[in-house]
Amino acid sequence: MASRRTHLALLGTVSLVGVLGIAACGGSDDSSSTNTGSDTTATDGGGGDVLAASDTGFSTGSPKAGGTYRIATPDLGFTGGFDPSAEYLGWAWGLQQQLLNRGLVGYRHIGGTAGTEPMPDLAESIPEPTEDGTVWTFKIKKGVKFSPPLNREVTTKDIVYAFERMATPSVGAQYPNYFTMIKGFKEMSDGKAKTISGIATPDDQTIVFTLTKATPDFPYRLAMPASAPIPPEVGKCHTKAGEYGRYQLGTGPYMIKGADKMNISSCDAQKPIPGFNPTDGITFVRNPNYDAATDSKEQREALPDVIDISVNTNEKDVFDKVQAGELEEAAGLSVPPEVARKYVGDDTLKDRFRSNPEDSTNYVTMNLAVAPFDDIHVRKALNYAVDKQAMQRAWGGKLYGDLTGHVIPPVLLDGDTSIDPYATENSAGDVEKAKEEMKQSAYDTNKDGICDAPQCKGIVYLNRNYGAYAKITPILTQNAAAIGLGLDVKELPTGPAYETLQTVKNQVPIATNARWGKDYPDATTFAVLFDGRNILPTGNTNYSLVGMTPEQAKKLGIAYPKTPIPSVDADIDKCNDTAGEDRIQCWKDFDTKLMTEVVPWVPYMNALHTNLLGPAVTKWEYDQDAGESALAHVAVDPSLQK
Amino acid sequence: MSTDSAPLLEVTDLRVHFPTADGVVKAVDGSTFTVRRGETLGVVGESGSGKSITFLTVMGLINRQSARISGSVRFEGREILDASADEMRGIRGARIGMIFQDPMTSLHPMHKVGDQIAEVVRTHTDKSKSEAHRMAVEALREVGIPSPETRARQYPHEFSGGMRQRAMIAMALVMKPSLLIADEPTTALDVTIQAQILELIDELKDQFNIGVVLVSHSLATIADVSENVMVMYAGRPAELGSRDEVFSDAQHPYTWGLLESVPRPDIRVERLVPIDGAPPSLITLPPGCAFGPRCPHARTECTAEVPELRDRGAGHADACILATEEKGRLRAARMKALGVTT
Amino acid sequence: MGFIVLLVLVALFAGPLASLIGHGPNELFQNDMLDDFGLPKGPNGDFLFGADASGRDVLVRMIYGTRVSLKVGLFATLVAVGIGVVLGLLAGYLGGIVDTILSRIAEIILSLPILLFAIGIVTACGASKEGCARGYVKPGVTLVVLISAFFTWPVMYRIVRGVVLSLREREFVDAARSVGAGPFTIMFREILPNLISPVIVYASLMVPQAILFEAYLSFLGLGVPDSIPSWGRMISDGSAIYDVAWWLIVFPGIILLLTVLAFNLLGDGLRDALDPKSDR
Amino acid sequence: MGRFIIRRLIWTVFIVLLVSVLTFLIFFVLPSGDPALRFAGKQPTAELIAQARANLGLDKSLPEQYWLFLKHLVTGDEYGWPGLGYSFHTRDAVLPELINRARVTGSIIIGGAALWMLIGVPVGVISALKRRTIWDRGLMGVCLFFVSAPVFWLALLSLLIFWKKLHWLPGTGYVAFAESPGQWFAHLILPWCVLALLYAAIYARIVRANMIDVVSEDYIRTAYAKGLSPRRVVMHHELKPALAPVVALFATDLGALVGGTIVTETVFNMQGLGNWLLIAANNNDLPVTMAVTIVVAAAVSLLTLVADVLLAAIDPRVRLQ
Repeated sequence: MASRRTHLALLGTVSLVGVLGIAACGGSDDSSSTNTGSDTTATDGGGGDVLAASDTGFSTGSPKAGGTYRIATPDLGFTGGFDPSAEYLGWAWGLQQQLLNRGLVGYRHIGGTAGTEPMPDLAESIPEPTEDGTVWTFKIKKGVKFSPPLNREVTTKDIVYAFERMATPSVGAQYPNYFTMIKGFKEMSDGKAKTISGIATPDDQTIVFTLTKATPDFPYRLAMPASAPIPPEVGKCHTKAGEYGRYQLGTGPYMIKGADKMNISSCDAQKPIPGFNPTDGITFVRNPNYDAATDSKEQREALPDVIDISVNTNEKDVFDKVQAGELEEAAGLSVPPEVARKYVGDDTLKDRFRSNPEDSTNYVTMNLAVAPFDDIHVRKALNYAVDKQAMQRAWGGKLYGDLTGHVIPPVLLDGDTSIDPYATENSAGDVEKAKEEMKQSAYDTNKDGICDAPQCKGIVYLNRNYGAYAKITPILTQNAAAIGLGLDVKELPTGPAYETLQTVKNQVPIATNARWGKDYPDATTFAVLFDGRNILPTGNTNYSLVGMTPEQAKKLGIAYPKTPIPSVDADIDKCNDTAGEDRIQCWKDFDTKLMTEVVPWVPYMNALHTNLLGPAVTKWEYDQDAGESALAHVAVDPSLQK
Repeated sequence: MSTDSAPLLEVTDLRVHFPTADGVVKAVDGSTFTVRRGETLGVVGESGSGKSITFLTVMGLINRQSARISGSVRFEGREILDASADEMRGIRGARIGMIFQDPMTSLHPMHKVGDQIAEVVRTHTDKSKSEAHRMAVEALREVGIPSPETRARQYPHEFSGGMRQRAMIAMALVMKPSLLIADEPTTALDVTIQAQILELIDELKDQFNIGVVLVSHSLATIADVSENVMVMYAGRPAELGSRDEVFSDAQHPYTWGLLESVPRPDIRVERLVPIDGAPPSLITLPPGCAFGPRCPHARTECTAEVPELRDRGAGHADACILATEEKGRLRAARMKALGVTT
Repeated sequence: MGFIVLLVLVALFAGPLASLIGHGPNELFQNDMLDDFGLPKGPNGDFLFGADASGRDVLVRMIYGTRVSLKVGLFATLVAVGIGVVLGLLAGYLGGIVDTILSRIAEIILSLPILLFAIGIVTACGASKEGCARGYVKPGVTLVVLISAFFTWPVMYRIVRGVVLSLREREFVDAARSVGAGPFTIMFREILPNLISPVIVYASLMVPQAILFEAYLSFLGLGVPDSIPSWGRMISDGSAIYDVAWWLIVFPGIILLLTVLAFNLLGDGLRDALDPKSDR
Repeated sequence: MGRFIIRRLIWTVFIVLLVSVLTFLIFFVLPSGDPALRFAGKQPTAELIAQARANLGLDKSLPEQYWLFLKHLVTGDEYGWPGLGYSFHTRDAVLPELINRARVTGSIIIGGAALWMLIGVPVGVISALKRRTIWDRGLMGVCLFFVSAPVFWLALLSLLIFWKKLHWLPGTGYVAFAESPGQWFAHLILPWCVLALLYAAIYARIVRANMIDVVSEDYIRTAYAKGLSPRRVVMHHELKPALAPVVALFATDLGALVGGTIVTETVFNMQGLGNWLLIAANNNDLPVTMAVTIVVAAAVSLLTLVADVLLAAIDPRVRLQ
């Protein structure tokens, strides 16, 4: 379900292609007073050293510590009530990792490649695994304390408790699947054990993980907030799904406002921390127990005294306030194109509009089990017919996305953008090529390139009903009509649209309401979308039903098409078992095969994340990991605030 | 029966014309009559004959912007047709009281009966609230309402129809006016109540020595309580005279028609005859005598000009051009045809 | 009145009008009428009322929007009047338990939060092509018509019931009854003709309400699909960028206003003409 | 009177229950309206979905869920009384938020209502008194305009003019009175005006029509025959019967508006009940949907009751049956 959120965690290397695409507005060589890039000199503020901005960051004047950094979002949108054990919203991860709680592993929280390199955070270092990669032994730093009212030092027991929470079903953890390779994890979550046998704590500073199989990317997984320490004395009081979100105590530079006043003498005495109200917003204040000496400035500068996030459902209002200096930033919102146009066209403002790769793919998904998309030629024809340039424009133009012709974002394929089997001039679609393809389809009975069978009419097309999505609707409808596909538009709000698409019984033939990002710096996080074994009756994310067998169809209560549905399960397994350079190549071949032999999608764009910085922002970074602003590296000048 | 020699109300050649998009409506077109203290003038006519308009004009309740009014209305010796709005307000309710046809709708439904009566006192005098209330209660007592203190505190919907008309009369007379205009006061009431109300009006007339105008569409209603009778047709008096004269020696064919269409205790009639046809449009009156088209005795002279009201002596006047002897003959023939025995 | 005739003509000849202008209602002029940011361009010689956020001709879509507004206005009213009159007749004439039940139902419907239930029903019926109620109710204009009618028939019902209650005691009904006419004959042959003028008066006032209701639903994204131009939806789409594209809200808003105004005037006029009690 | 009120209160409870049942049913016939999916993560497994469903209490049968809802409503829950549970969407307790948002909606409605009565009633009275004059025609023309203008369009247009072009107003959104009375007012003035203009126009038309009916009543003729001044006749005899039905209508409209400000709140970015309902409906947020629906239904029913009682208090003819 999280795929509807555009700001998803991303690990791994990042292509600079997208970044270069916005060089015109993020350049460091312009005449304004703003400095970006590595030539910016750090200035001494009241709060000490301030790092220079990264290549994708922004800094101006002399960034100083202090002040309140104000953010508005239309909806906190937490999927797990902000409980670190359950929460699966990328932006929430950013808040957890950068502000609230330190895990064993962390990131620099900057844009580009450097932003997705794992670094030790609570751990003294990232160790090499032993025993064929199955045993990982971490030592944690001394002197790291939980915020008030707890005030005690963190021990490895707190990390063990965090894992035990994930293995407790009532907590409602949303990604325990990343840790099921820890020995004994499954036993505990199945209720067969009270503890996880594969985690040991020889002393308060040491923790040893024993895995059932080699997992080279284990450090990445440990960067996910659910694995960060949780104090059992508070956490054990809150094992209902999402509940702990309003009681959480951590080790980061900030705490939720009012956390220090919580009475933790007993479970009953605990009341929700007042600074967090899921409907109104959340306010972070400095954690007095945070010792910057145990942390690195590279990871967290923590400049503002207060970070205030409020809920404001009116997008227009939010951006008006950002422009006016009443807010520093918007979160969970793309900058409206009319605002971008104004900023990009103004030399004094253009640096305050930021556009960075989000590393996700926007696509049209087609259902391989429903006519006429059960015919590969129809699917190929649509790939030719779609005007991707128009779709890009619907999102706001070049500053909002890079056009693409395949499934996996180039960044995961070593920056390869060569896979484009249905290339057309200017990516504007080519009706003639589309007709050529359509002629080969059984649904074009008179072979004139126009789909003319009865199944070509009244095809239900699902989309969201607002914003850029709504603008995609007429484009796809018109493009499809050019080759005889009559789309019957069904527009729904975000939630119901997703739930409709994810319920297999609905057999949605074609949809553009979904996007996909990934949690993992590996193409496997995209491959799951095409794994026939992942098909579920509800909550299904293999929207195209790639690899569905007749048996599965019967169990799901849907008809299996006459032409067998191709499967890529074997290809996925093969790539997952491959390592190193060959692995990338394997995924490239997988992507090519998907696009030429399966054709489940019309992929059209890799989105760019846009941010608008208010006039009081003096320093800002993009967090490649969270795909959002890096609050660990922002600064504000209160004298410029309104 | 005491009769002042000076007329209380003297209306001469009153005309009330309403200009409308379709033409001028001649609602009253030459009305002339007098009312004296201690006397009741019964005014009879079909609806649209101008009887109500005549007395609304006397009350000054006709909007002068929408009507053209001419003639003379002298009340207590003063010309009031050209009186100012303030003067007229001083006369209405204080010197002339008026009651209306439907007591169910004539009282304000949301104010207490006593308050509505006291309001008249408060409007015309400087009397205190309690004094006004006391007078209202007294007025209710005078019109024969039992336990008037309680009744004064009730709302009109808690009153029966007859009680409401009594309350209306109390309201009209609380200031002891010299003239009471009763516009069809019994039409909306039960027959038994009708007689009580008429009797009450008659009694109060004697008690306070006031002049009364009793407007009705039925001769029978006014027969017992009127000293004088005026029959109106199409905005003009058709016949005017003492009750006895009009009833026993009617001169106008229209009056004959009215007499023949109602049962009367003093004459035994074998059958009642309705008057044929309908009243004329007040915009395009027929030429000459307005009753002509409906009159069985009409002749070509009748259409020549509008007949004047001619006095036959003893205050008995009529507006029919036929000779008196001929009318006597026609009347006798009609009575015979009806099988009337006097 | 002349304006309504004009609207009807525009609705009937939307196709020829559009081809006269040379733009289809769903034709996209992305390259001509959208800038690099995908923002629409304003009125010019070719696009008199400018383009919308998808690069479509606002004028042509307004012309086609006439159809939705008139359809909804007309059919929603007809359905509501049909239900209201029949049930009002039954309740008013038969009285007793029938009256009690129907009046209670009307009261309940009138006390429901309309928009909330509209949202619920639209979402429920709009999710699949089959619609709801075994496929009889399909999303789109039909659904809007039915929802509007469902929430407005009680108004007509109350009016008809009131009139019938007073007519029931009248002489001509007694007369019909005395010659042995059955209740349904009396209801539909004797009483119904007397209802015509109040029904026409109130029905004419329901038309603009239905048109506005469609606009409200469409404004909230719950009306007709995007491919069917609707004024409310056009304004809704324009509301995201009204500060840089004023023509998106101004022109459809004016036509919507004028249409509702025209029907309100018609309704007022009919009331003045048919209802002897009214007097302007 | 007492018996009437009790009977009507019972009817209110019945209506609220009925509305809650209908809402409940509509929610569950919503296609794939399974909020559990949202809590099951990005790559849900069947177990995760089942767990989320159990956490939200959605694994129980429909009648059982409804029964639990009723039970909590009556007996209260961990968030206080009445027990309205927590939002499926935000996991926040519904009750405190309901109160917050009721404050916003209340601010809009009460201010708007005061304004529309202040405008609508005098305009209607003046129009009726100056009947057939240029004043009457002018005012009624303006009223017809506002009756015909869609609220959302007026709202957008007013924002465009007074905010974007003239910069007279600080923009949209709600500022709590406690935070800044000045800002509270500045942010509410446009919503008030937009809401008030529509209703003022409706009310002016109704008041005018009522006045005209009343003026031709017999008891007004009686009043003049009593020698009262025109001023006293208008103030003391005409206004009361003309306004009595308006007062009743006013109470009913207030109730309906509790759920009827969705459009106003949306355009003006007010975090009120209507706005909340829209968000909740779009997110399959059952507890919030139920809470708002119940509040709205109760408000409508109760204010209709208030209207009846008021009418009975003003008009002695009306008896409460």
